[in-house]
Amino acid sequence: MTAAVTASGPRTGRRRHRPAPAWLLGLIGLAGLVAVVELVPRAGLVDERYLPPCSAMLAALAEQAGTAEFWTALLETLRGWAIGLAIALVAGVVLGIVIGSAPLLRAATASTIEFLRPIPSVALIPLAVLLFGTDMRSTLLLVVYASFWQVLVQVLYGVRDVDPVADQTARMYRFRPLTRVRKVIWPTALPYVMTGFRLGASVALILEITGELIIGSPGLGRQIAVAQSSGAVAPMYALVIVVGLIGVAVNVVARTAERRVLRWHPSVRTEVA
Amino acid sequence: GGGDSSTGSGGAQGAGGTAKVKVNVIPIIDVAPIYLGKEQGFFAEQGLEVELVTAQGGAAIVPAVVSGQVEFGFSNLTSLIIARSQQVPVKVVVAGAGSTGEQGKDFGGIVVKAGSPIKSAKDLEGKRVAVNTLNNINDTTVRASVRAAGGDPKKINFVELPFPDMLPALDKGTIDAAQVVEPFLATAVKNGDRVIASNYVDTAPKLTVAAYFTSEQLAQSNPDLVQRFAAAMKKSQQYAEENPDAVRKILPTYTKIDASLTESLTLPSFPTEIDPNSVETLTRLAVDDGLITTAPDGKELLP
Amino acid sequence: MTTSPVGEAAATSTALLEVRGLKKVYEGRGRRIEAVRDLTFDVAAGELVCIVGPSGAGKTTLLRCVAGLLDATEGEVVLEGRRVTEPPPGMAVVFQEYGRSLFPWLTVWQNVELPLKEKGLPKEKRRRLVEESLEAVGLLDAHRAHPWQLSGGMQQRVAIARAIAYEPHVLLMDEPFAAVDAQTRADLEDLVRSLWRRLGITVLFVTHDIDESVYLGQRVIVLSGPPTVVLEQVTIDLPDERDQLTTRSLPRFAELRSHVYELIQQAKRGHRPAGR
Amino acid sequence: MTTSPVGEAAATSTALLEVRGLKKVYEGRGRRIEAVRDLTFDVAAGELVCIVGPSGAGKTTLLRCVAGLLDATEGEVVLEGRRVTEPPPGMAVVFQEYGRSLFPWLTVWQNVELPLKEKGLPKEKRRRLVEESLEAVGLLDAHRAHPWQLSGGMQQRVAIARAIAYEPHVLLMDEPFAAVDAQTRADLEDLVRSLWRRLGITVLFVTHDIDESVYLGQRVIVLSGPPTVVLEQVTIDLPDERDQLTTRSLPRFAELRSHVYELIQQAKRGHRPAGR
Amino acid sequence: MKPINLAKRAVVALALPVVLVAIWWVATANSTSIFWPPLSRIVGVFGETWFTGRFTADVLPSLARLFVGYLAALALGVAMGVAIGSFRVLRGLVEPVLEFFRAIPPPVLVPILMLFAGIGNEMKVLVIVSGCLWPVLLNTVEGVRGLDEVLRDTARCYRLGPRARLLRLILPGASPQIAAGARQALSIGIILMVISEMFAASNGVGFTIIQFQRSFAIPQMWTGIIVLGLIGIALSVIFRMVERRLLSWYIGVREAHRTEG
Ligand SMILES: Nc1ncnc2c1ncn2[C@@H]1O[C@H](COP(=O)(O)OP(=O)(O)OP(=O)(O)O)[C@@H](O)[C@H]1O
Ligand SMILES: Nc1ncnc2c1ncn2[C@@H]1O[C@H](COP(=O)(O)OP(=O)(O)OP(=O)(O)O)[C@@H](O)[C@H]1O
Ligand SMILES: [Mg+2]
Ligand SMILES: [Mg+2]
Repeated sequence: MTAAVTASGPRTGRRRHRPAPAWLLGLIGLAGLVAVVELVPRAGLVDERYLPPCSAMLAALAEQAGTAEFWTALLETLRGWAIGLAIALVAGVVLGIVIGSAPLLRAATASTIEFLRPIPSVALIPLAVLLFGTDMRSTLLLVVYASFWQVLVQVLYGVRDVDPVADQTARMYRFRPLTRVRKVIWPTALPYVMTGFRLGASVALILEITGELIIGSPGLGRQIAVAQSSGAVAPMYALVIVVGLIGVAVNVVARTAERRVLRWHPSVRTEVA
Repeated sequence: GGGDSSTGSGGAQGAGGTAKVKVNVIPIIDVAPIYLGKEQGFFAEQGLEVELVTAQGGAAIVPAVVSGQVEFGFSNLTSLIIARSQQVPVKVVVAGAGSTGEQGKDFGGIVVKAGSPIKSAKDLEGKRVAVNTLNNINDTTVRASVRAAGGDPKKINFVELPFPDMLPALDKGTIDAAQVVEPFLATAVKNGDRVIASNYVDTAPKLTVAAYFTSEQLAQSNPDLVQRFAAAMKKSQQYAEENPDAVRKILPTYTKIDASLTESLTLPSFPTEIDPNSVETLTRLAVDDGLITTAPDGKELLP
Repeated sequence: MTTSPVGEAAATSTALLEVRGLKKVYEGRGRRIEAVRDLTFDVAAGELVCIVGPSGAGKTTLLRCVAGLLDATEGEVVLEGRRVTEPPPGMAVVFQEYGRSLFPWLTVWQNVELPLKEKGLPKEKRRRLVEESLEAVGLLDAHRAHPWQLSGGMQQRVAIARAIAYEPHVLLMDEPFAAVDAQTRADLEDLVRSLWRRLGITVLFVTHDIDESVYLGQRVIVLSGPPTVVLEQVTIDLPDERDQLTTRSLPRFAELRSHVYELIQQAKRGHRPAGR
Repeated sequence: MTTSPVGEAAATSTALLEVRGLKKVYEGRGRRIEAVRDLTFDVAAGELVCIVGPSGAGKTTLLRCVAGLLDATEGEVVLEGRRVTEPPPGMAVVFQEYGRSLFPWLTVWQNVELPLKEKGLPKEKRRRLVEESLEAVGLLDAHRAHPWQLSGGMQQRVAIARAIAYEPHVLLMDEPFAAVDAQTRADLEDLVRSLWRRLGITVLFVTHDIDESVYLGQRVIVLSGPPTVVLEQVTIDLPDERDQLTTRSLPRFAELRSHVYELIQQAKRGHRPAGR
Repeated sequence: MKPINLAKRAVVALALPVVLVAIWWVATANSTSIFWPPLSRIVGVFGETWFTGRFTADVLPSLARLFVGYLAALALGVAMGVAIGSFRVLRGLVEPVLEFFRAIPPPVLVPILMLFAGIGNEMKVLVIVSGCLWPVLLNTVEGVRGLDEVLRDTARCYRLGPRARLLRLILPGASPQIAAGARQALSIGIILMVISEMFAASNGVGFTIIQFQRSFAIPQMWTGIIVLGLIGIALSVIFRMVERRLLSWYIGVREAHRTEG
């Protein structure tokens, strides 16, 4: 019944050589992907015209990277994504904690949440455009709508995970509601929130791109749309690579943050120890 | 000073300065004239400062225009006919793009693989044919082609695929034929695919395919603006029609069409007037093919 | 005999805590356990009462009900004249599951300090209290560690430090010294007694160590096996001034000790007071 | 005196378990704790050795190293001539964190049965073993409950039942009776001794209860405070036939008991063997 | 006691939806915007839209694809998640690659999938899998990583074999978090069901909605959205029932110490 006394260390000393650092492994993995994407078209498994080899994509990427247009598009995308994600995160966490810690509220909102969650953002596009036209707010609406649910559900499950003894301790010492949230519920839910952040971040990115692509608000998505309708395959994939790399970067950030804020959690402490 | 193409500062036009208008377009060859017109200063002449916003299709463009978020939009005529028949208050302003009217030398057509047994539109019976949007201009015109070739259009299996994905699917054999437009048509030809019919040509001579439109509300509240836009647009269309090289040159500025392709592209025609005949044909086709139940009043739709 | 059972009706007006006909039935998924059948006793203000009973007798259940963390099936708990329905102010509990009651995301220091912050104590006073209590349990050195970096006994001492730093009026302790060595245990026993005498707090102390219950308490409540009732209340008539060596070697201590031991053995054999 | 410290070099060939120069340093984020400095001792096959030491001395750390769950910083653990790098077969451990070592998704019965299934025992034998061991700890009635429906002491007994049902050669127990009442504790002590005698297993038993260590063990290893070394190994020269009443009242028992107590007090005061 | 409880629960569950529907009804009652038709009109066309053959022709095929795709994603996500969560080197190797794919929007991903899987049902199922996978995978990885160390040590000590470790330790231990992922995946699955039907489809709820949208049959489009929402509610009810069964121990632990009543 006690908290961990020892970090179980299956990996601490037995393997005397240090395990390869995560970034190196990651690079090896990505190199593998590059190799596959290079070889599959070259080996003729798919037609080069429709899935060009990686080198061609990278060449197209290098070409685009020389244009100012690309960089403004990238910035637009990142800006819309960041704002949307931030709104969704804050709203998801706040509402998740409020709803999650009040069983009555939870029961009352359950069906509404389940009704709204599966409504695809694409179906909302006309409405978004109706409200905000083709500027970034339309896309923002879609981004927030889609990623909000991801965060919310994670937080709801995270709040449920609070250890009953810890919860009783908090009640015993008559913690104020806000303290309970900050010192008991929040840390417990944090691993779930981190996953929510990672899920929400990619969904937000996806919707940002999709929104730009369909609505035409400025950003990489619009560039992709242009490339698609121009039949420019390699430049299109070049842009997709950029989108994918944003995803990878977000994950690096999330993992770094996790090692800091979840030091105390078994998932981190057993690995760092 | 009508020659001043930069943003006309105070008093270039009598009507109280420059009006800003947003136009929602699709980044395809069809809208080259508006880019040209902007470049040539035709809009500035009319005291208009146009901002071109690209979008992927009607799902975003029609609501944007109807709600007044943008002043004008670009769309194919069938979509507008359908919208009108559902009481969506859209109003055509000026023609956008049209068929060249030359069989086999149009900007859109039905392609099959080189070795395909399909020789004519009639052979499409029972085959899978890709169009970019079901129940819209492309499948109705393909049906028209089939009818013209003496086939039964009901026997076609239409498959909806985005244009960029048609040629890979054709290659793979998941579809038998595809209705494509430029630049995919030129790509297909380059790949060795065969054009078996020009569906727009088969539908009507010099079919007007697409147009610029606005909302009824704007047309009523600011007819002058609409008028000026139409005037500038017509001049642009004319200019584009007369200067195909200028069209080819402007393409890379707003599309990513491969430079090696631009020369071999077949450009659409850029009519200045809407062919009422085309509208009537497309409306009839829409009704016949069950896209709409009641034909909209042509007067409401057309300027 | 040497014991003086306190009558059930002895609800004097000086009682701080009254437990009246407490019954708790756990129900859930095909299992119905009558953990506590009928408990009735009083605790006067400033009293130190120990509770002993066989494993699974319902001591923890009782403590949870007293703390207002668990609703009784029947009966009631009255503290200072008011019925307990939620944790009352000024009460601290050391849980049997000490490890789980520490917050792993906080350091030892923060764990002890947090309730004081909630009480609204000024910073300086908090610092002093935390330091003193950690010092008292011998963990000042480890104050920067996280609970999961500590041994079982150390964790338990952190939980104790947290409770005593809180300066409660009523202190509930559920086998608080189970995980510490004999010497530390003796020290902590003396710590609790000195705190109790100095601050005049009321203590309810659950333990399995019979010597400990006799050494610490003014009264020992012995519970029967489940379904649980009070088997006997043993008044500990040892001098108030106690210390490990002399008190434990008193003949009276041995008498009381063997009496309680006797009772526990009876309880384990299923003996119950007449009519229950 | 009555003790015979076993020399460090006494690595007889009959030793089942050899702990050689064991050192464990916990390192992590600005906190470096030398939990165990240098432990060297042997345990012969079929021996019952108790380990006592102040809270935080590193007993749990030692046990985890012996069990192959934790890698030592220096030194080694050799079991049956082979260096321990992962949990060896035929070993059972009762963890100090008994509550956390039970699978909450399994019932009591399933918890006890699972390791037997893994051992590949036939169904009938499993049933018998589970039943016997649950019976032995007095929990047969509760076999359908889940661990979190049990009291602390009951959970601990489930963990014990699981270990004894496993019929290990080597049994490691980390304060296994901390949460049970005095009578149950006595019963369980006798259970362990009878198992040990009947099956000839080797037992390493960590406890804080000095009486218990003397009553149970053939030898008591007393650890110093951290950084930990062996303070003394006390051979318990009581007759092998022990029972709660007579053995505990032997004068020799009292002697040994107070000697060990003395050592613990020394350890807590920071006393260390010369030169360490 | 029991019926009153039931009634109370029903009131709690229905209050908010009723209020929201009422607001919707009143707010759009006099709406002239064709994109915001009055709710009365939407309700009016609901029956004729969905109960004249569309239910079997569109809803059921969609649900079938969703079902297959969702279960496949669940199996794949849990399997990969357990592997990735258990082996740190594996995680280091594949995580960036997975993150890369995770960020690619379906409208871009689908064409690539079509290159390999054609345009039939397989493609649509694959699209659903490609979206549902991530929440399950990520949550499984984190659930496996966050397993209690004492439990893990217990399993090692008693030398549980790989099979028992998986079935008796890892999966149950991670199951609360896997459930969170599975819950997420459910609604994502519905969304991707719609998106997959934007490509090369000839039936399905999503296909129907998109057709309505394109042909400006706005009230009908709204009925489609309502259908999606109702599917969402229905599936979540089923999900909760399954979850309550499978996670009864977990819910028990959480409720064991809570004050009842
Ligand atoms: N959450 C629960 N659900 C069901 N039964 C429970 C629960 N908690 C406790 N019980 C049962 O209630 C009885 C009393 O438990 P309790 O924890 O109060 O005993 P205890 O006296 O504290 O025992 P110990 O000395 O072993 O800690 C036991 O039989 C136990 O199985
Ligand atoms: N995971 C860990 N990380 C860092 N330090 C640890 C860890 N586990 C134990 N320690 C430290 O190692 C020392 C010995 O701990 P250990 O748990 O072995 O003591 P113990 O003898 O079992 O004590 P107790 O009797 O209180 O259970 C303590 O100072 C503790 O703080
Ligand atoms: Mg208890
Ligand atoms: Mg320990």
